[in-house]
Amino acid sequence: MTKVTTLSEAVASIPQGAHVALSGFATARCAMAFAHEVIRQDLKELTVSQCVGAMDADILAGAGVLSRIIYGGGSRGRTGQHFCLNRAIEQGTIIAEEYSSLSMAFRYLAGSLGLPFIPIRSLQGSDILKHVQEVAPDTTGTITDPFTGDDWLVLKPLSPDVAVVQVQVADEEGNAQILGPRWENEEQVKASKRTIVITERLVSTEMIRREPDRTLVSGFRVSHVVQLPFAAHPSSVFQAYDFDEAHIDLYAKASKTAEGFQTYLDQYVYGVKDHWEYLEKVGGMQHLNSLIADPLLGY
Amino acid sequence: MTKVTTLSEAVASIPQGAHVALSGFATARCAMAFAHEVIRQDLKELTVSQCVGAMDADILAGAGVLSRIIYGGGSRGRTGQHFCLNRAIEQGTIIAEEYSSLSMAFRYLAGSLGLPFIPIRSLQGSDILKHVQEVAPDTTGTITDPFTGDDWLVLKPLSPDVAVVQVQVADEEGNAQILGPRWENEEQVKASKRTIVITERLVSTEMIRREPDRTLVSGFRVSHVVQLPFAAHPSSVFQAYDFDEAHIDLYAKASKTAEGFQTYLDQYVYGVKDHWEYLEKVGGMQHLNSLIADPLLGY
Amino acid sequence: MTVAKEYASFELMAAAGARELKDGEIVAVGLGLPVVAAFLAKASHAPNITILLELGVVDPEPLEIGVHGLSDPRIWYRAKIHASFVDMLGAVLHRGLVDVGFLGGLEIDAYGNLNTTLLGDPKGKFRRFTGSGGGNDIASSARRTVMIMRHDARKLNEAVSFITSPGYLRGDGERSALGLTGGPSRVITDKAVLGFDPESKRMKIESIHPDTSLEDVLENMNFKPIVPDDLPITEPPTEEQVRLIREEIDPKGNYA
Amino acid sequence: MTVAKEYASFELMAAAGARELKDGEIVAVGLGLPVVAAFLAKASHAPNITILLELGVVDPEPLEIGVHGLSDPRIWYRAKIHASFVDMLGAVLHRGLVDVGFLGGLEIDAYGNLNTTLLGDPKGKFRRFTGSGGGNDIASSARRTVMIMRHDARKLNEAVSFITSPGYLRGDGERSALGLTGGPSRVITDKAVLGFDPESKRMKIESIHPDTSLEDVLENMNFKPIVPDDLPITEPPTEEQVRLIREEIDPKGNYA
Repeated sequence: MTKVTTLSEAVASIPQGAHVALSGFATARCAMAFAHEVIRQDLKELTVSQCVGAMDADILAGAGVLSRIIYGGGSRGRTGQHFCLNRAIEQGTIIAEEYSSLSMAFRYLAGSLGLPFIPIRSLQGSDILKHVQEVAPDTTGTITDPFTGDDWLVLKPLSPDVAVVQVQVADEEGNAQILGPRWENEEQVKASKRTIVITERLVSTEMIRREPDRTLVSGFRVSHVVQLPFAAHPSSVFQAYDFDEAHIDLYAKASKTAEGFQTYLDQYVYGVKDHWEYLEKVGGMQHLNSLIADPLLGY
Repeated sequence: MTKVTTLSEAVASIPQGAHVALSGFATARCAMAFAHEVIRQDLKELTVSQCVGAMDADILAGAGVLSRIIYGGGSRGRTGQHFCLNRAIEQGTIIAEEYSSLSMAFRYLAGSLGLPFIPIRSLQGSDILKHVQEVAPDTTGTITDPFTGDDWLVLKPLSPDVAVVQVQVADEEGNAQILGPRWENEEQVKASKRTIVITERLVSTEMIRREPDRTLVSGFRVSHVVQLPFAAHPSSVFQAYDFDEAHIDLYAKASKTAEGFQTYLDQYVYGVKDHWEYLEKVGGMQHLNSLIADPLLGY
Repeated sequence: MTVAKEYASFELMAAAGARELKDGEIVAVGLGLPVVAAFLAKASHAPNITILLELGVVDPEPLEIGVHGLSDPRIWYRAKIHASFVDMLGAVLHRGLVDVGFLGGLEIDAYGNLNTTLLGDPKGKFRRFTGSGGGNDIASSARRTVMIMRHDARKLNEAVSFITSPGYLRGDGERSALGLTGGPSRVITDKAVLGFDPESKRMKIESIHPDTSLEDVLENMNFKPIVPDDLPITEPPTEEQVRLIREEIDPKGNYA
Repeated sequence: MTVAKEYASFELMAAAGARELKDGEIVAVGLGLPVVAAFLAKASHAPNITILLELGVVDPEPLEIGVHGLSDPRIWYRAKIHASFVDMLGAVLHRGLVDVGFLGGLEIDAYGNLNTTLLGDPKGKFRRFTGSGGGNDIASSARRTVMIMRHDARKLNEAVSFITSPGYLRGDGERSALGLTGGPSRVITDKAVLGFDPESKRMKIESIHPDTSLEDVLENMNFKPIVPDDLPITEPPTEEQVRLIREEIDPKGNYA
């Protein structure tokens, strides 16, 4: 039963106001082609969640798509802050429900296992907890451990409406592999009500059956499978391609101001019809070819 | 820093009365060579835990090594019950702290993540819960979900003293891969205070670095690495060898009575010096060669 | 579909079990005849069901079913996923995604409570059996449960000697009061297909198998199920279903 | 070991950080200079430390450190494990197995509380920074925490403007009362190595770097740390350490 479709169809399945979990981590496996299409389709009031803020969330924040981000903080590493996200939070146009990496991972884990709550040692004594108790008073609580009598902070499970996960390999049913470190992507997918898989390569189910221990995303969780090359550009996809350093620098500079960011959007998102035109715009095959990963290094 | 040692040294590291998590599931990846050496070294009063009862626990129960088993029930499949285990429980010589597969897996998971308790929907309304509340009153409790007001059963985490895990591939540091389904082995290892790895093949750390996403057991959790071929015989090891149907039948018949089982022990455990003599006794290289797995089928 | 001219009792049970599965459903399958029934459904009317084995196997395509239940690597062959208990029973079942739990049983009672742990022996003592495995988990969290077992008065009692896997407990909403949704939907024996009354949650006969009678069905039960006025005959397996079981699902006759 | 004749300030900081790690320890490493320090320790006196990166990487052997922090695949190269947050921050850190958490900071206070979230700007508003990532988790669950940061009066305050990662909170056992063990053990700046008084949990100077003075150290702090009578000079990096940083750990000079 094939779920292979276009990016445009997959994005069209997401209602205004939905909660979308995104697979990016800083500058790795960000759902960029997906984010661009969300912006072009003019989705609004989305909630986005991920453990560590990534370029996919930043561009959505900059384009005014988000009303809330649920995350654990994060940056682009040494190329700077997520300027759009930080600006939107400072200006109060989006609400930041901010935790830590493990709190987020545990919230997804609890969602993935059908746990009603999950205890955690993190956050206690911090202003993160105070802030969360203000902006999202229903996501934390205190429980007395029946075995020791100790008080524990507990977190509410997170169950996004859709997980959007950028992977290297998937079949038409949505069975998918993630190569390299997986951060919280497995828990995001399992916690979400359904999953959209964006894959670099589409393979036969026969290939999935050859290495069943690599299947992190089960087909039965997946509603749409979209195959597109370089769909995470300018972020990296391990074993597929490296990040595009020059383009990330360009994005970093542009996004430092709202005006600069608008120019970037006009050029690279609104100024192109689809992902294929975007790939042409950022340098086409000749440039993209230079990013292809060395199979030994993975980048 | 090599942790490679002999089976005899590895078993000698386990104190009387320890809680040992075993990696077997029914007739697959049972820690048989390990169990035989435990019997020969005359360990006593061990607690054994595993999700589903396996041949490794059965032979230890029959030999009088155990004082308690913490498990979720189980059998040898269509070749019958675990007669030694059932006999010992019926006669009251060992205490069965009996849950279900998921309760056990969740107890290990909680132990592996440092959670003080874990909620579960299972067991409620069952006599399993009543029985556990009698034999182990400190492992279950009730908590009111602070988010919904519902009452939930919670389980206490399980943190065995040692996990003994039969794997296909490991390096000298104990970094190990499990091929095929993994049942609760990953959570057992991560929940335990330390791990003894019994591996069919010893590989260089360089091989581990080639496929880091396959490393389920981290070297820093491991105290001893023992390389022995056919160490799970007569159970199966996926991608290494099939179960030995004739020998399992022989074991099944022998273990139906205490006397028959004693004869089996005298012949195959006490009657041999070590695992090498055992392999000779069960048919030697010619017989064992016939069990080697087909790489396509895995059995 | 041509009805099979001759078939074994277990083949009819497997066919009746298969019929309980709708295409596209996620099915957690326990060891024994449920395995045959689930593969039969997948090979015939329900190609898009997802078959889960609790130890961490999804949608295998075995060449033969094997003899050692779920631990036999034969039944892991060509799976789409090899994973773990936590993945199967946690992230699918406990997460609420399993449509049907498919279990074998040792003893069942009028409210669908299942015992796989202890049976009284003639000397008045108890004998131990397999216990739960994933059975209790599946019966607690699946949206509905289908059970397959022998039709034998010693095994069909008003109350089981040990509730391993909860059915409707003593009826009267006792199950849902504990926060357990779902519950038993069918019990398939070698004499009848039984269901549960929506109100009282007590077992009721849905159909009786060919070559048996209501008398035979009732005589071999230790409690009185609800007997509807209209009592159909269980549909026998088709020729194609019998061929699938014998040639493709269980070619070595391990379940015969 | 010959002391290096010339070295950069960050090289001394990396060497001082490396010195905090004992062989065999498990170290959770945050992005920035802690990465250089941890690899330096592993390449010199502590070959058996285990290096964890929160996103799911254990013991990589990178050819170069890369520019994008933990998300740069250069730093995943030749790892022994590629796994997940739940594995690293859950099954190792929260499980209680991390000996040392190694963090960079934006602002720290007298009790080792770390702020990486909000800094006041001259207009009296706040500017947002990275927030926690795994920092809060590491500071909450590691057996001890080592921090590396700039020695700058705006960043070394009596109390931070936002506690992202808890140190000893306001001292007086406030941390342990919350069930948090561990706590900050060292703060390494470009002017000094600081520790914490075992009783009051207040920051105290352990050593000051060559080519600086106690006056310089104190002038550039917005609170008064405990100053011991005996104040050693921080040991400079060795020639071999400087060579390792320049030639093997960060050959492209990304951290220079």
